[in-house]
Amino acid sequence: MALIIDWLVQGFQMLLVLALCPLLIGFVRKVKARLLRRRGASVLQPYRDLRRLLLKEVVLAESASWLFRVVPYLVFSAVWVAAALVPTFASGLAFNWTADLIAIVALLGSARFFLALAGLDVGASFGGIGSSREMMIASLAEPAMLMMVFTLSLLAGTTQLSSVAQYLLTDGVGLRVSLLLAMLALFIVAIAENGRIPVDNPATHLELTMVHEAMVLEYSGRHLALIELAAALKLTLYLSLLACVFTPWGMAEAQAGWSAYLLGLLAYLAKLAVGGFLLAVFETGIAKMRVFRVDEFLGAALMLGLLGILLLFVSRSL
Amino acid sequence: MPLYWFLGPLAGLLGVGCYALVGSRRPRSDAIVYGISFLCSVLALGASLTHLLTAPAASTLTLPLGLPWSGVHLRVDALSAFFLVIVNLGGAVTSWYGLGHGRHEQAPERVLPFFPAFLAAMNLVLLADDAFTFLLTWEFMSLMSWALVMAHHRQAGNAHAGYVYLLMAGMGTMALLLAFGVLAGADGGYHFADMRAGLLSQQAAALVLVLTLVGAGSKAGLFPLHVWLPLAHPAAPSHVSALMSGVMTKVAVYGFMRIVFDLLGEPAWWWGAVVLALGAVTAVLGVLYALMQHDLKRLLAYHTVENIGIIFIGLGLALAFQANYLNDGAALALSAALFHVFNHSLFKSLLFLGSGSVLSATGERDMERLGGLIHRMPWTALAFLIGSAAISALPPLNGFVSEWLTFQAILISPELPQWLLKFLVPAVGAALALSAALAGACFVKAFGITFLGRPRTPAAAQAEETDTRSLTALFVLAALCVLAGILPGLVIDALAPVVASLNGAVRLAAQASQPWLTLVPLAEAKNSYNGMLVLLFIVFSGFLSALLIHRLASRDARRGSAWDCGFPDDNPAGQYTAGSFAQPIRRMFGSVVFQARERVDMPAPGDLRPARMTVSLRDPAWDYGYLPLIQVVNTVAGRLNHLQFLTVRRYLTLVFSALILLLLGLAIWR
Amino acid sequence: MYGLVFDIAHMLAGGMVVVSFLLLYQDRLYALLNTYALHALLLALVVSWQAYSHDAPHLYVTAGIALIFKAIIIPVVLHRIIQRLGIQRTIEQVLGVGLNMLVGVLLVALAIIVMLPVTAASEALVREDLIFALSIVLLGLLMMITRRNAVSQVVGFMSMENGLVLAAVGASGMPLVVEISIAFSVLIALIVIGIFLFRIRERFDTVDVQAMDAFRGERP
Amino acid sequence: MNGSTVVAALLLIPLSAAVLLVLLPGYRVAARLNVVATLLTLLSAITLFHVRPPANLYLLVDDFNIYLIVLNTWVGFTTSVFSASYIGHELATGRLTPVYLRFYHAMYQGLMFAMNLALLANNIGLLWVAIELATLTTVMMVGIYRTHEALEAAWKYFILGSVGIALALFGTILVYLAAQPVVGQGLPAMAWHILLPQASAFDPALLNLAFVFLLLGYGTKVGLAPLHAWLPDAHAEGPTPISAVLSGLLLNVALYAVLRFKMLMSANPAAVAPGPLMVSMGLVSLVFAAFMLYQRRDIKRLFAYSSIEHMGIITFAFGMGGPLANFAGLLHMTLHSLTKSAIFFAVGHVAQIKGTQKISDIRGLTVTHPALGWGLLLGVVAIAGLPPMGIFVSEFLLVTSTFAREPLLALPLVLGLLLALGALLLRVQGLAFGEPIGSTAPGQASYLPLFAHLGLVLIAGIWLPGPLVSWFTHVAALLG
Repeated sequence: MALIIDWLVQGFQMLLVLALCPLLIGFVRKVKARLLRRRGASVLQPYRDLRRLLLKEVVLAESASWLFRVVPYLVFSAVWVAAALVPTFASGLAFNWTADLIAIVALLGSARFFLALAGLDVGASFGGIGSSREMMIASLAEPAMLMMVFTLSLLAGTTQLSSVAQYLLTDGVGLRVSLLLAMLALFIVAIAENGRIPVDNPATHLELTMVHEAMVLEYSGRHLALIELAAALKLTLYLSLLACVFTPWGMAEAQAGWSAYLLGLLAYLAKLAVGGFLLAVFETGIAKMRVFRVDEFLGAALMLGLLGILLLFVSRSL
Repeated sequence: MPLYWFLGPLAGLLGVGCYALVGSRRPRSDAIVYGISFLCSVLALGASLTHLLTAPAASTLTLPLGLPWSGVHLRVDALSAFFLVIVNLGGAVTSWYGLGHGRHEQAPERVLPFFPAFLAAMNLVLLADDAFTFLLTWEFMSLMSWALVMAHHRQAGNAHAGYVYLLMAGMGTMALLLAFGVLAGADGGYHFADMRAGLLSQQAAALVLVLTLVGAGSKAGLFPLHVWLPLAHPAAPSHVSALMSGVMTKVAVYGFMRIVFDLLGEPAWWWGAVVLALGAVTAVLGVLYALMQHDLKRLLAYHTVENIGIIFIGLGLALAFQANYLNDGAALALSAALFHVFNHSLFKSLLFLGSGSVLSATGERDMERLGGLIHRMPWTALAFLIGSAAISALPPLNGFVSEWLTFQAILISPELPQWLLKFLVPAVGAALALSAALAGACFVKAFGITFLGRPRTPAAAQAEETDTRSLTALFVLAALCVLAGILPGLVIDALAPVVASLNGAVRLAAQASQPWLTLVPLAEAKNSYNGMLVLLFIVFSGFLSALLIHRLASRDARRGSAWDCGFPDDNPAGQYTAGSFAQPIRRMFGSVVFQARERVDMPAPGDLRPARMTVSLRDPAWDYGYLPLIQVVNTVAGRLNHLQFLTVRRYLTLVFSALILLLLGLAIWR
Repeated sequence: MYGLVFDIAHMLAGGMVVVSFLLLYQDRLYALLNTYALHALLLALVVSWQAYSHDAPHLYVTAGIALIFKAIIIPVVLHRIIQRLGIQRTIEQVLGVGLNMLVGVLLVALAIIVMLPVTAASEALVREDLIFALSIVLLGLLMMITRRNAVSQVVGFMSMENGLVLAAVGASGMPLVVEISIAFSVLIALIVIGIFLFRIRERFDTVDVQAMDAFRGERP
Repeated sequence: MNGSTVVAALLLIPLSAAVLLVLLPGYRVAARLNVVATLLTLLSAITLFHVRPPANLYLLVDDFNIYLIVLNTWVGFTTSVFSASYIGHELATGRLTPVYLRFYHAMYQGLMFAMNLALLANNIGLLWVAIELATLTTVMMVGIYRTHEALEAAWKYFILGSVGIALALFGTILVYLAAQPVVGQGLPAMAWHILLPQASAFDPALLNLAFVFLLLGYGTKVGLAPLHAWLPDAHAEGPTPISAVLSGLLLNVALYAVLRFKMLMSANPAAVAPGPLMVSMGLVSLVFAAFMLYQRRDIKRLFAYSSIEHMGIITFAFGMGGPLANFAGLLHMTLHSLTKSAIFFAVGHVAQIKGTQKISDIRGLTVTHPALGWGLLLGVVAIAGLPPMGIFVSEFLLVTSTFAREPLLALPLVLGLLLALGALLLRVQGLAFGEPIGSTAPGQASYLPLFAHLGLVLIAGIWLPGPLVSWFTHVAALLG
């Protein structure tokens, strides 16, 4: 029975993030529009967009190969699997043990790897720009993310996300500089990885600075829909991760019962909303930076992560 | 007894090498040579696998050859059996590949005699149980591979490559000679058993470590001793490159492990720090070098440097743990290193073989002149893609598992008491993470520019898919990459005897009994990974989404010209190139590490010259290490050379001075 | 009687050293050759005296070689070669005469310092002979390296060789001295012929060794 | 056949052949006679293994020299075979006239005689005379082409060699003086087999002085830096068979003389150890020659410098002493003479085919002349101390044992070895590989001597025959 509940919870979480992610995007857009004193589209607009894209036919470039057609599915499923491993409203997921934080980072890396390849596949210049810059950003963002992972796992003694969350929830770690630094690092990485301002601008095309949108420029129809969905999933994943690790309050423990689950769900939704709101505020308040400033931005994240680890040693040995 | 199982294949390899000395110009001689090499490798592979899996006691054999008073000692134990598996697996696959690929060889008489001899030499290094045999075969291995590097001696640069290679190999051998000198003592206890039994002072042991790092490290490609590697590996015929990069560097790792972990006794804690630091520097610089390359095979060769760095990070961790009697941690680190050894031999061989197919199909190694090969060579592309993903440490493939294990070993570093290590290990972790991320970029570039996009030259446009034998070899390796990635527990269990033999009988817990074949190196609460489930999930959700979308939404597709924001450009030169792909990273890292300078030559309006951008890179290892050294040698040689042009009178003066000096010495000495 | 034997041997051997200095001093070739003849004559006397005093008749052969071959034939032949080559006026010291002498004195001192302690067990005559012989050898070498002219170098070598014969004779009872001196004479004869040959073939404009070395087989 | 006949044969065959060859016109017959004579000498040398004559006051066959005699006659034989296929070309190109060829063959046998005598001599005076004779014969052969360069090389060799010989004589006299109070006057005081057992009673101070002179004197013949100056030119300008014999044999014979005296020194505990002297001279020669290799433009001079380098190594090994290092030294001595003569064989053919000795004018040999190119390459691989060739064995023993005993001495040793490796490789790669230039005419010469030598060196790298090993170990013990 417990097993079945665990499986159910796991399945529900997977579907939940899938269902919620366009909403999150819509929410962020709405908030941004409001902050700019526009009315903005409905928060449900992303769902409509997805539906429209899914029903359209695909136009493939003549030079596109089989890889180009496979990549959207690959990217989507890799991100989805990664997202499924991040606890949202309840910890102790059924398949938690299949992959830990490092594996989640690497799964996202897989998605990016293939997306970048797809960007090169058609042989048009914009795809190349996108891929090249995406990999440049990733080459700094990924280590920074891993540094954050190191801080957490050195603190909690595990790289298992549920256990980390559990540890932070129960053991009363208290406020730690290292954690703060790790959170900053993760935030910066999240901005970069999701192509948000100031690293990238998800709302524009045809800017010399664009990264993610350039990479997927040749996609259309259902392929584009999958990629957009994967992007939305990724944003949700990062926000969930931030929520799960740094604000684990309200998260249900394994087999905690329906009320706890419900409470956890509400808490999770609230956290996502707050996160989305803050993201929108941050994006509105800041200007897009030049591409070759990005390395400084991300390098800072890497250094913050490393500093977090070192400070951890100091505070531990005191 | 099982040693005899190796002697047969070895004799076969050497015999067929001798046959090729005289018969390599005959028709079908390549089939004979590669066929017999393949058979011998498979036999030896079987023998070594059996030894590794059944883990019997070490078996020894002494042949009345070599040094007269000791003879040639051979021995196979868990460590050598593991590396024998790698060597013979590589040997079997490359021989099979050679069966197909060998037809393209223009100078078979320069390849066929040395190829089996090279395989035999690598086997012999692993079997050697005394210093003499070890070094004899070690240097013989260098010599044979040098001969293979020189096979295409008329191509520009290959002579330089061969020269640098053999010289560095000679230097490495000298360092090992000195190391064995210390281990053997003045009375010449060259047998490894004597060395194991001998006790060395701290200083002597440290000396051995440093010398071994130089000796084995130069062969493996540790920074800054790697300079020969990116020159020599690409110069050889591709299947030999695969052997050199995928297998011979592992033999070097074996040499390091044999001496440092087996013969040298208990390590001091700072050994780990030295090895770790070297490994980290090597890993990061190796991948940065690789990113700057346009030559596909050279890129792969530089990437070997990176992977060697990763392996040495694992070994350094193991040393640090062992020095502090944390043998569980050491077991983890050792397993990670050995796993990576195995992985790298798989995917690097795969990639080099793939590049060989590209080379023989197009005649090009320069990525800027390739492109679009996925259309003409879909199978090669698929295998190369799997290799690229594996080497970029993407789950669920094998490269990720060994990196994951290394990370796990890094994460238990707080148990280390020394402060230097406490601080060093996370920094090494950052370096490892950085190099992993850069590796991803590097292989997006390698695969993307070579196989994707549109062909940049007619040669690339008219490439033909390679032959089936070569493809089989590629897919065997690709399949092994996938298998090792989804069933890592089995590999870890196979490695366990090796780890136990080097680590005071401490090994990782048996993995095969874990539910769902999950990899749980320490405890489930700490960390676990299941590549098989990850693969299943991805495949499942991928198929599910595809199915749903095709059923419920649209499944129409139409071909049209590329959108490219409305300005499609038919000229394939307008695509992103290898150089432009690497430009952001070059700007980020290259300007510091390689003093990268971009120079744009923009003609004035009205001038019809094409605009050009040139990039200049400086190699710090050459600039600060080797070039000054060469300068010194040349200067001294030039100065001394005046002595060739003296008059007889001045020569007599030399004799006279020597005489007076000695007489004075004698007078004073008394 | 012993005193007289010793004194005469001492005088003669010491005389050879003095003549060696004279050789060093000479800067004209003819004078050099004459001095060398004197050197060889003294050697012949030393050897004869040794043969007589030690009752070793075979040494007379050596003495004869020294007298006839070295003191007469060689100087005459070299004389003629010099004449042919027209280099009799050549003055070719590398060091100044004074400096040369000073170095020579130092070499003799070195010979004494080196030889005296090691021969403590031998009889006085042997000790002296050896010291003188070593001095002569060293002075001969010095001469070879301070002269630029091949003929004077050869003379230096020959004086050196005289010193060696002196040592061999002085080492009482040493067998094969005759054979050795014959072998040496052959060597010298060949050297002299060599100079002659080179000239006759007109391979070299001068026998100055420096000019010979114009050959730079290795220069690009 | 008893031992004395054999010894007599060893000396008389070359001597009478020399006389005969002076008289014999027609170079083909002469060349064959030359081969036959050296073969007979070789055969009689081999019979020495079975019948060993007792030592008399002039001649001696003992454990130390027997193998060197066999080696000497063997290389003498192979070189004569090589010479037979080599020298006709010189006649054809007019570098040699028939008269000089007669002279050449006679001198060849004269040299064989002198070297055999030097090795067999039981008398330090006789040894000296024999080495002087060897010097004279080689001087003449070096100058045989009578070019400007050859004559200068001969002259240089002559003067430096004579000075060396003179110094050696002084040392010989001193040794006699040291022995005379103990052994008594006369021949016994010059005989090895009498000197050696009583060496401990000799005056050590006198021995020390004697050794200085002997080392410098015979060291000049060995070619140790800074006494080496004659060697490169003599090798480069003479006929190649002579270069082979010079490098392969004469240097060994001179070194043999030094070693004999070293045995005396080692037998006397009060004497200054000869080791440091030999070690330092060896190292200086090694490192110096290694640097000199880099700027060489003449192929024969290149390998001549390599001979200096190897003589340095061998001298260093004997200077280190001890069973391992002495063993290494003896092995190295043997293998170096085999390898270096093989290299000169190859070089001789190359120079004939290409008509030049300039390294930059020879390229791509493995393409145009596979046997020759690979043979030369193999020879250089061997001489550079790379396995599986035999010199690796001696270098292995030497480097490891030295580093274990005297780490600081091993560093210059290793440095020198590496420098030499670098230089030799640089040159041989250019010679053997690349786009061929120059004549591609097939070589007509016999490659048998070349590959016979290389085969022996290869075998030695993998397996050393028992008798040889026991000889080496025995002599190594004698050398102290």
